[in-house]
Amino acid sequence: AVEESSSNKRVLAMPSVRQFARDKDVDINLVQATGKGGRVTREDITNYLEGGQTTVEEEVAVAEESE
Amino acid sequence: MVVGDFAIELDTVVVGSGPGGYVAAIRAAQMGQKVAIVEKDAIGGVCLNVGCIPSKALITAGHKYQESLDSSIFGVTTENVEIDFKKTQEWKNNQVVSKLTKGVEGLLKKNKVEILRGEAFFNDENTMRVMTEDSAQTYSFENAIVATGSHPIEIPGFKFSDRVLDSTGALSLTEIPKKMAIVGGGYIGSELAGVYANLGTEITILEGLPSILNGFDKDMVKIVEKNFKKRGVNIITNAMAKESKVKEDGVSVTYETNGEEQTLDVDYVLVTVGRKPNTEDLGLEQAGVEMDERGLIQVNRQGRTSVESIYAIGDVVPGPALAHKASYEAKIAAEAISGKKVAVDYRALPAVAFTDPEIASVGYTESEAKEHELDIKVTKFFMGGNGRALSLNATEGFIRLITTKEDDVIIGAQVAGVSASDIIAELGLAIESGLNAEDIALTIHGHPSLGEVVMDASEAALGLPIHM
Amino acid sequence: MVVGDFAIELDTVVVGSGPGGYVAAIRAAQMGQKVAIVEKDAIGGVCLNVGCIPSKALITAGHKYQESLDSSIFGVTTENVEIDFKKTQEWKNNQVVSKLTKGVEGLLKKNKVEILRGEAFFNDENTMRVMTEDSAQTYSFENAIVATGSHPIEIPGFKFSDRVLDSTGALSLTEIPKKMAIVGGGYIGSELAGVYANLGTEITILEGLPSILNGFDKDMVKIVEKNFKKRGVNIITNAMAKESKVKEDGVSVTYETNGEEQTLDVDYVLVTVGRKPNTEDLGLEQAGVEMDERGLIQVNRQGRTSVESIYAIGDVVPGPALAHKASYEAKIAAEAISGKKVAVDYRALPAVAFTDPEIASVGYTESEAKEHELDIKVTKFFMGGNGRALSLNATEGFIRLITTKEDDVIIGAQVAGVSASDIIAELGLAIESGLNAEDIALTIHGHPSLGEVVMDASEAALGLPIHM
Ligand SMILES: Cc1cc2nc3c(=O)[nH]c(=O)nc-3n(C[C@H](O)[C@H](O)[C@H](O)COP(=O)(O)OP(=O)(O)OC[C@H]3O[C@@H](n4cnc5c(N)ncnc54)[C@H](O)[C@@H]3O)c2cc1C
Ligand SMILES: Cc1cc2nc3c(=O)[nH]c(=O)nc-3n(C[C@H](O)[C@H](O)[C@H](O)COP(=O)(O)OP(=O)(O)OC[C@H]3O[C@@H](n4cnc5c(N)ncnc54)[C@H](O)[C@@H]3O)c2cc1C
Repeated sequence: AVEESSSNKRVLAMPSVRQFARDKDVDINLVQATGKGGRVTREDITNYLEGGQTTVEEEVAVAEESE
Repeated sequence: MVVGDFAIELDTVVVGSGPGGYVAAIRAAQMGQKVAIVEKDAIGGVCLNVGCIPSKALITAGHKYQESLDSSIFGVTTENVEIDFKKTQEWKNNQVVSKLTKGVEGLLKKNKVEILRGEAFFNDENTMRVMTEDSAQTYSFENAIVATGSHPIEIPGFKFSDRVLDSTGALSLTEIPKKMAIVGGGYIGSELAGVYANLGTEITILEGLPSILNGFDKDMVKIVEKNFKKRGVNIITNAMAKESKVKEDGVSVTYETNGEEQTLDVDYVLVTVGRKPNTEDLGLEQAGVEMDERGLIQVNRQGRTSVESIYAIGDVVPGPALAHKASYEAKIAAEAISGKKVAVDYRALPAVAFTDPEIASVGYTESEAKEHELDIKVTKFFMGGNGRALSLNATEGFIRLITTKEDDVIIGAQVAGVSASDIIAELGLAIESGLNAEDIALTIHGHPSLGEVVMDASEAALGLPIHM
Repeated sequence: MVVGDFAIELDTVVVGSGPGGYVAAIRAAQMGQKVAIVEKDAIGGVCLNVGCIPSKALITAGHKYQESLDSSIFGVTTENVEIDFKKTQEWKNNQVVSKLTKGVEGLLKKNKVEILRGEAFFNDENTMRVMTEDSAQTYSFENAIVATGSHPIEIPGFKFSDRVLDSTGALSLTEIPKKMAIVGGGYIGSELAGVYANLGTEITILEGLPSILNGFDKDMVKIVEKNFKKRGVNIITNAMAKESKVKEDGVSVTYETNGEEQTLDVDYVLVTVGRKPNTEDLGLEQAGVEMDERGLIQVNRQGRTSVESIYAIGDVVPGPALAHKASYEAKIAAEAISGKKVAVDYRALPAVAFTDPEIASVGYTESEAKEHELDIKVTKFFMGGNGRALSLNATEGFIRLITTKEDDVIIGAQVAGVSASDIIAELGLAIESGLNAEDIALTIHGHPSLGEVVMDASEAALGLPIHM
C-alpha cells in the first residue's frame, strides 16, 4: 500500500504539489526542497522548471521570521 | 435472446456501480466524457447494499441495544429491553441503504451518466454486450473501466445455503440466532461477530491463523478480543473448518484444532474467509486483459490494464479490498481517461475495523517501517489520558504514532478506541502532506475532544509530553 | 497567621492549576526550570472540576438516558426507564473528574513540579506570599505565570444561592429539576440546557440577544434550536432578566420581553451570562501589572505582562475563554521563560459547543472572511450525504468550508452534526498547515467515516463534487 521510491527517504510534499509536479512532467525526486520541514513547494517545482532553482540558503533567509 | 445489431457508441463505459464504478462514472462525466454505467444488480455495489453500509447500520443497532440494556454506570436503569430484529432490518434497509443507493442513482443522473441495467460482457477491446434476461445490446466504447468487484469465497464442506451464510446472508437475517459459528475472523467476520454478540447471540469464531484480525497490530487486536470475551464470544484460533451438516433447524460444524476434531451445533454458520474478484465470465480474456493467477487484473499507476482502452479499479485489482481504495482509484482512472496527468500516488490508505472498540491504521505500522529499515520512533498514548474519552466512558485503547527519528515526520499511525475511524482522518492528512509531529503539536486542538490524543502523542514524540 | 520570614527561592511560580496553569508548569519543568504551582482550590481548575469535563460527562448521561428511552427506530424497546441522578453524579465525580484531576496531580509530580496549596498574593515583581488558613510563606521567583482563570458573573437581582445557580451549582445538582430557567444562552447555558432537557426538565432559556449561541453561524444555531424545540425547550430571545425571588421550594424569575414583564416559576434558575477574570485581590497592581477596564491582563505575543518577570495566560488575558487557548498560551509562556523564541501564532482556534448536535468552528467564518475583504468561496455539504452518518442515524447538519478563490486554501470551516468536535480536528490542521482543498481531496479518507464529509466538501470546493 505504500509507494516505494529509490531511497528510503521519501520526498515530502503536499498531495497537490505532487500532482502539480505530474502536471508539469517533473520528477519530484529531483527537485530541491525549500519548504518548511523540508517539504517541496509548488514554487520549488516552478523554479526547477525555469532551471533557476533557488538554493536552500536563500529561501531560509527569506522565510526567517523577524521577532 | 435478441442480440442488438447496431453498436451504440459511447465515450466511456463503466462496468459495475459500486464505490469504484459510480465514482468513476461521475468523475468521468465531470471531465466531459459521455458516460454509461452498467449494473446487473443493485446500484451501489457490494459496499452500499451488502457491505460497508448495512454492516455499520447493524453495528449501530447492536450498540443501542447494549446501551439500553446497561447504562447503569450513568445511573440509568431500564426493564424489559427487547429488540424486534425485523424492525432493525427495516430501518437498515429503508432508512440507511435505500437512502444511500437512491442518492447514488440521483447523483449519476445529475451528472448525466446513463444507467444501463444488465450484465456486461466484453467482445473485444472496443465493444461489449449488455444483456438482460430478454435482450442484449452491443456498445462500442473509447474506454471502459472494469469495476465489477468481488464475491465471497466458498470453501469445501461449506456450500452456501439458508444455514451456511455468506456476509450478505448474515446481514439480512430477520431473527437473531441463538448460536452462530463464524469461519474466518478477519475484519468482516469480526464486525459481524460484534453485531450478533451485542444482540445476544452466542458466537464462536473459528480462525485458521494464530490470531483474528490478522494485519492489525497485536496490541489493538488484544483489546478487541477482551471485549469479545466480555460478550461471551469464543475465539478459537489455528482452527481448520472441515465440514458443515445442515439439519432441520440448524447446522453442525466440524473443525480441527490441535490435531483434534470438534463439532459445534449452531443455528447458522457464517463463512467470511475472503473474497474473489469478479473477473470471470466477463469476456476479459477475449478482450486481451491480463490477469494474475488469482484473477486480479494487472494495472499500471493510472489503472490501465494490458489493453489500452480498458481500465480496472477496486476489488478486481491488487491491494486491499476496501471501498475507499476503489473510489480513489476510480477518480484516477476517470481523470486519466480524460487526459489528465494523474497517477495513483498515496502514502496512506486507512484500514478500519468497526469492532468494539474501533481499530484503525494508516500509513506504516511499526513492523512495516522496520521491514523498510526506516529509522523510526514509536510513541503510544492511552485514551485513558483523554478527557473527552473519560466523559464518554470510553477510555479503552490508545494511539500510536510512527515518526522518523531524523525529522519527526509522521509516517504511520494506529488508533484503537472510541471513534478511531474519525480520529484517524487527521493522521491520514498529516502523512499525505508530509507533516511532522511539531506541526501537529503546534495546532490547537479543541478541548475536550478525542483529537487531542493526536496532539498529545505528537508532543510525546517530540519528548515534551504534557499528559503522560 | 504567621508570615514566613525567609523567602523560598524558585525559578518559576505558576498561580492556578487549570488547563493554563498545570500545562505551563509541566512545560516549564520540562524546559529545565525549577517550578512550583500554587492552587487555592482544586487541582485542574475550572475546566476539569466544574467546567469542560463535568459538563461533558452530564451531556453523555443525558444522551444515554434519551437512547434508553427511545431507540425504537433501531427496533429496540424498553420499559420503566429511570435515572438515579445521584448515581450519575457519582460517576461524574468519581470516574471522570477525580480520575482526571488525580491524573494531573500525578503529572505535576512526575515532572517534579512542587504543588503549593494556598492562595497566592503578589508583593512585588519578584515575590509573592502563599497563604493557607493558618500560615503564610513568602516565595521569591525569577518569573511568575498568572493563570488564575475566571468566575461566573452575578447580575443584579440574581444573587447566587441554592435556587439561583451558577454553572458550578447546575453541574452538582443531585435531583433533576422539573422546571428550570436559564439566563444566558451562550454555549455554557446551551450545553446545560441540553443536559437537563434530555433528562426531562422543562427548560426556558432567557437570552438577551436576538439569538442563542451568539458567535456561531445562524444556520448552525438553527439546527440546535430545532432540537431544543423537540425536547420542549422554550427559547425566549431579546429577554432581559430583571429579578429573582427565592421561595420555599423554588424561585420565580421576572424578565422583560417586547416591553412586557413576565414571571416564571421554576425550581432553579441558572445564570450563565459570562465570566470575569480572577485578577482582583491578587496583588497584581502592587506588582505593577497593567490590566484593562474589564480586569483582563495585557500581554504581548509571549504572554508577558507589563512587568518583565510576570506572564499571564488563559481566562485572565483577552480572547475567548477556552481551555485549549489557555493550554496553548501556557506552552508559549513556559517556553518563552525558558529562553525559547516562541510567540502566540495560530490561525485557527477551534470553538465547539457540545449541543445536540455538536457545532464547531475553526478559522474564519464566512462573515469574518468578508469583513477582512478576502475573496472566498463557500462550500456546504450536508451530513445526510455521508454513509457513516446515515448508519449512525445522525444525518442532521452540514460542513462548510471557507476557501480562498485564488488558490483554494482552506481558511475556515464550520461543522454542525454528530461528532463535530472530532471532525473539526482535521480542518484545524489543514488551516494551520496552509493546505488547500486539493490536498484534502487527494487524501484517502476511510469509508465509511464522518471524515469523508471533509473530503466531499473539498471536492465540491474544487468544482468536482462526487456526492452532491
Ligand atoms: C460485509 C462487508 C463489509 C464491508 N465493510 C467495508 C468497510 O467498512 N469499509 C471498506 O472500505 N470496505 C468494506 N467492505 C469492502 C467493500 O465493500 C469493497 O471493497 C467495495 O465494495 C469494492 O468496490 P467495487 O466498486 O470494486 O465493487 P463492488 O462494490 O463489489 O461493486 C461491483 C458491482 O459490479 C456489478 N457487476 C459485477 N459484474 C458485472 C457485470 N458483468 N455486469 C454488470 N455489473 C456487474 C455488481 O453487481 C456490483 O454491483 C466490506 C465488504 C463486505 C462484504
Ligand atoms: C460549565 C463550563 C463549561 C466549559 N466548557 C468548556 C469546554 O467545553 N471547552 C473549553 O475550551 N472551555 C470550556 N469552559 C471554559 C474553561 O473552563 C476555561 O476557559 C478554562 O478553565 C480556563 O483555564 P485557566 O487555566 O485560565 O483557569 P481556570 O481553569 O479557571 O483555573 C484557575 C485556577 O486558579 C486558581 N486560583 C485563582 N486565584 C488563585 C490564587 N490567588 N491563588 C491560587 N490559586 C488561585 C483557581 O482556584 C483555579 O483552580 C467551560 C467553562 C464552564 C464554566
